[in-house]
Amino acid sequence: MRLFECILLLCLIVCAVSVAFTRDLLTSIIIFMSYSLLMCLIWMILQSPDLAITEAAVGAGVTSILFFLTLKKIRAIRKEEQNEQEEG
Amino acid sequence: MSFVQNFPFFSIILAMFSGIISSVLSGKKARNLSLVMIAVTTALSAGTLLFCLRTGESYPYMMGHFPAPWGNEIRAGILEGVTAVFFGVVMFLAVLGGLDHTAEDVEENKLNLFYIMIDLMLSSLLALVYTNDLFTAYVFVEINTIAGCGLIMIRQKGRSMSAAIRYMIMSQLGSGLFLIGLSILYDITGHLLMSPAKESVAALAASGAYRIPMLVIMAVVGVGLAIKSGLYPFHYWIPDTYGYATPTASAVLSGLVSKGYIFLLIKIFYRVLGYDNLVSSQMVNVLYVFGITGMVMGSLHAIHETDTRRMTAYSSVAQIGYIYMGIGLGTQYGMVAAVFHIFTHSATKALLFISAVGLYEASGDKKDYVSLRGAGYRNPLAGIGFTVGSLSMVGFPMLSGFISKLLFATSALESPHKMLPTLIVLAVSTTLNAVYFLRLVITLYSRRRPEDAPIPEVKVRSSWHLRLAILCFIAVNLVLGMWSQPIVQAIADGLAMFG
Amino acid sequence: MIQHLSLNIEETVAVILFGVGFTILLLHRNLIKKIMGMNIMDTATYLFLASKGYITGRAVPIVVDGVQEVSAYINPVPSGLVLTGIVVSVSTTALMLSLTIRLYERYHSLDLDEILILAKEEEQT
Amino acid sequence: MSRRRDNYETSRWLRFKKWVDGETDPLSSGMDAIPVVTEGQMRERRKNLALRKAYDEELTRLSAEHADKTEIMKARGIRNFQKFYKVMSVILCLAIISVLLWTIAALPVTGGADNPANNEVAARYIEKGLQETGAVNIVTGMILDYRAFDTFGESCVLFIASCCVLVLLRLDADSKNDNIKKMIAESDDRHFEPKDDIILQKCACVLVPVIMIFGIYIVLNGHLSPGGGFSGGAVLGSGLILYLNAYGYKKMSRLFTEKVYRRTTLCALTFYCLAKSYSFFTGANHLESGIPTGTPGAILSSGLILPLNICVGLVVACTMYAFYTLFRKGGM
Repeated sequence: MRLFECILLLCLIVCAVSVAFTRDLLTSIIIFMSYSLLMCLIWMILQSPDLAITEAAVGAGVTSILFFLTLKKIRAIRKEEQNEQEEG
Repeated sequence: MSFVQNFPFFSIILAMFSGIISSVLSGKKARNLSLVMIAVTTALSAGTLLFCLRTGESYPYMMGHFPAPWGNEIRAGILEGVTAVFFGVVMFLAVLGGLDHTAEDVEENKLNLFYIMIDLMLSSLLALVYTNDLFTAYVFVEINTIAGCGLIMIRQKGRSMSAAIRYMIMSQLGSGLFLIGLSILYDITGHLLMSPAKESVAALAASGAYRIPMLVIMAVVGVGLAIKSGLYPFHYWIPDTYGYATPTASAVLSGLVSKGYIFLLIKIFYRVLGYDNLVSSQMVNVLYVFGITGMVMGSLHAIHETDTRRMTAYSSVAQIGYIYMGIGLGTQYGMVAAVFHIFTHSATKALLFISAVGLYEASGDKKDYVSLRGAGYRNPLAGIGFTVGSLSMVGFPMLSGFISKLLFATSALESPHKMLPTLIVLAVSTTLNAVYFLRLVITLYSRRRPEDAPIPEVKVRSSWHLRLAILCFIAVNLVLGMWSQPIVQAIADGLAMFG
Repeated sequence: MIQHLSLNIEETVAVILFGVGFTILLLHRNLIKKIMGMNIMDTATYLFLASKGYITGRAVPIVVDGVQEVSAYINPVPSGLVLTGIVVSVSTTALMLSLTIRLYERYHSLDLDEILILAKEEEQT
Repeated sequence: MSRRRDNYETSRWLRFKKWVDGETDPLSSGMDAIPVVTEGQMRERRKNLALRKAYDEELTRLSAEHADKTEIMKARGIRNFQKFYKVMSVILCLAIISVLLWTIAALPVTGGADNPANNEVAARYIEKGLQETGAVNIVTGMILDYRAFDTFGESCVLFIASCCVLVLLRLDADSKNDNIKKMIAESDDRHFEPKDDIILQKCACVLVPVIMIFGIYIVLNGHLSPGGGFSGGAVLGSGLILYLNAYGYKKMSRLFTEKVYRRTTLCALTFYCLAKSYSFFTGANHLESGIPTGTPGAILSSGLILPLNICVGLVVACTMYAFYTLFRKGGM
């Protein structure tokens, strides 16, 4: 169990650092989502199921959805701008 | 338990409740509700203050059925009462003075949201003033931050939105540091309420255990709240934030929000970490150095500015430097001076921001020096208000700024090592203040030149709320300047109760 | 020191994550990355706090079969605090993301430095 | 008799006077006029920025291909600045980490039963929590009864954040401004995706009821099992979002409009506020609250905790859904 926990914690650090250094935003959002899921497992190990449920619903669920939406919105704006440029 | 003792709790809950109700009201009704609520809250705080003055001691108030180490708790005393009354008055006048501009800057069907933010801002300020629990403080610091961000970006111009996101980023850094300090403190004491935590901290300090964590807690909490209140090296968000928000928001943010954090910091120093521990660990000297650097650098930046609102904002950086210098002096008297300067600065800065509104009205909404030339003739009351505020900042006798400078100087005499630098920096900073404030005052009262841009040379009468607000702010400044003795006494008594 | 750190492995990791998150929030130029950094910093603090309540070999603080011994359960306080904290962090995330969208609509950029320059230029017109 | 100064134009007095009049800046001499930037120039600049970005990307690609990248790097000052940024960030990161590591090396070991954090406070929550709050889940009992003021503050944080998002992203249909109308038309991003996707609809048909029931279960059993108002509300909110994605706004508007959102939030928060005020008031004045705690373990037990959980659940579900729709199209 202890070993499993150590592996999870190591994965957390890897995820956090790779969020900082990934170029593509979509990739980094997905990495961030997996970061939240790992955190959720760690909270299960730390005997706090309340936190695990909340993290799964909020961190991995709602927060990621909001990030995806923002990205989608930004891409839509970018697309519109390109269309305008092509027309003009 | 007498009924008056419930008043702090009532004022916090009332402010929150009116915020919640405002979400379904129309803009005008929300505005009226907000004004009434602020007035009632101030009256309740005044009741608390009178009660504490009469009994002469502070009392804890349980939030729930469980006593101190288990349940939440708030605590009311003289200093809390004075601060709450003062915050209420400044908030009321700031909202009153900016009414017209708020209606202009905010879209009509979002007006009620603006007043929700004002209401929750007041409730969080009151909670920060009264709270006796560290985690409650964290939660209300967050409310304060988000409400502040809302107040900035409600004027949906590009500049104010970029200022808002910058403010948010800096505040989040501050909150993160504050929270990690809190976690370490919880780890070594096991308490979140201030009074039991203080006992544990005192026991730890006596036994010499956990010396490193204590030092880090002091540093991290201090830096976190300093970032949030805009102490000099962390001040980059201030000019944009104060300069481009709607006038009410500028007055509230510069006058109250940063002061709320400083009050919390003082409270944590006294109630949890122990001021003696701070002095012996040299933490105060760090704050002192930051403070005096801020005093000089803020004024230098202010001279550099051509936009009057940004200039006023940079002068805030300098004034916050004064407050941290007072905290950093490491004496009881220095702390009294710092608390008095909190009041001085919030009254004066709010006066400056609000009366500047009248001047812009008379100058075609331009904010640079050239357009403001002669504005003092076009809107006489606003000109007088701005002049009084400037003189108070410079330290003219009879006004509040003079008293706080006097207090700083006398308290500097008590600490032998810091006396000379303090006095020198005070003198330099006062001169710099005089340079940029009096320059603006001269501009206001100099005749226009023919080559200036054409602005109708008519007298502008501001609406009655703006005039009333300016008059009241001038009165508050005069009261602080001329009847300072009882207030200083109350602050000293209140600080004695803090420990 | 190293030995102590290996015993405190959760805190060690939490502190490393805090540093990473803090740095991303302060110094990364992309706004979305900044917001992610803020989230990482917050969760790191929560991990730190939650590991303070953990006690080896004890169970979840939900009363089973009427057992109410202190020696049976872990410390419930940090869990409660973290629960409150998560709400705060999701609120600020939503707020900052919506600000990002509005800024992108206006300036077509996610780079904060660039946005600040563009905003300044726009003001001067 | 004083010497006549013929260089009055450059004298200090004139410069001082000019500065007093607000014409020049004493610290940066020579800047006397503010450059005027028109909308066209703005656009030009934006384009330039975009071009520069493209150029930068090109450079990176090139530099990856060529071995002598240092020369290309040196040509661009901005590159150096970015490098400086990166170096700074790594240094800062390491500094913070080392200071905090130094701290935690001095802290008590994780998992120890005798740590200072496990003191009489936690002991009382565990030993008497069941009797005093009636909640089997001690964490829920703690946040909704012992430390209820924090939790009330927390729901206010959520409330005010949703207000801020409303300010930023809500586009009002009855606005007179044409610009905003255009934005509303543009922001409906469902133009870009397939409508009425049959696979999604069938999946949602199965999943949404399950998700909803699970969310309601978490909310209602907050005092008995892990979970509570917040996590349950988030699950409910994601169920609503899935339904919206599968069936579109039209069907959703029968069930959930902005009016419903406002009223639900208002009622839930008002009830929360009043209930907690009552409990704080009676607690502080040492009055009996008169709210029965019921038999521990039953669904209808633990006094105010169950209704409060329901309130929080409603607020959170509505807020999450509102965040989604506001981000998506600026309205409900």
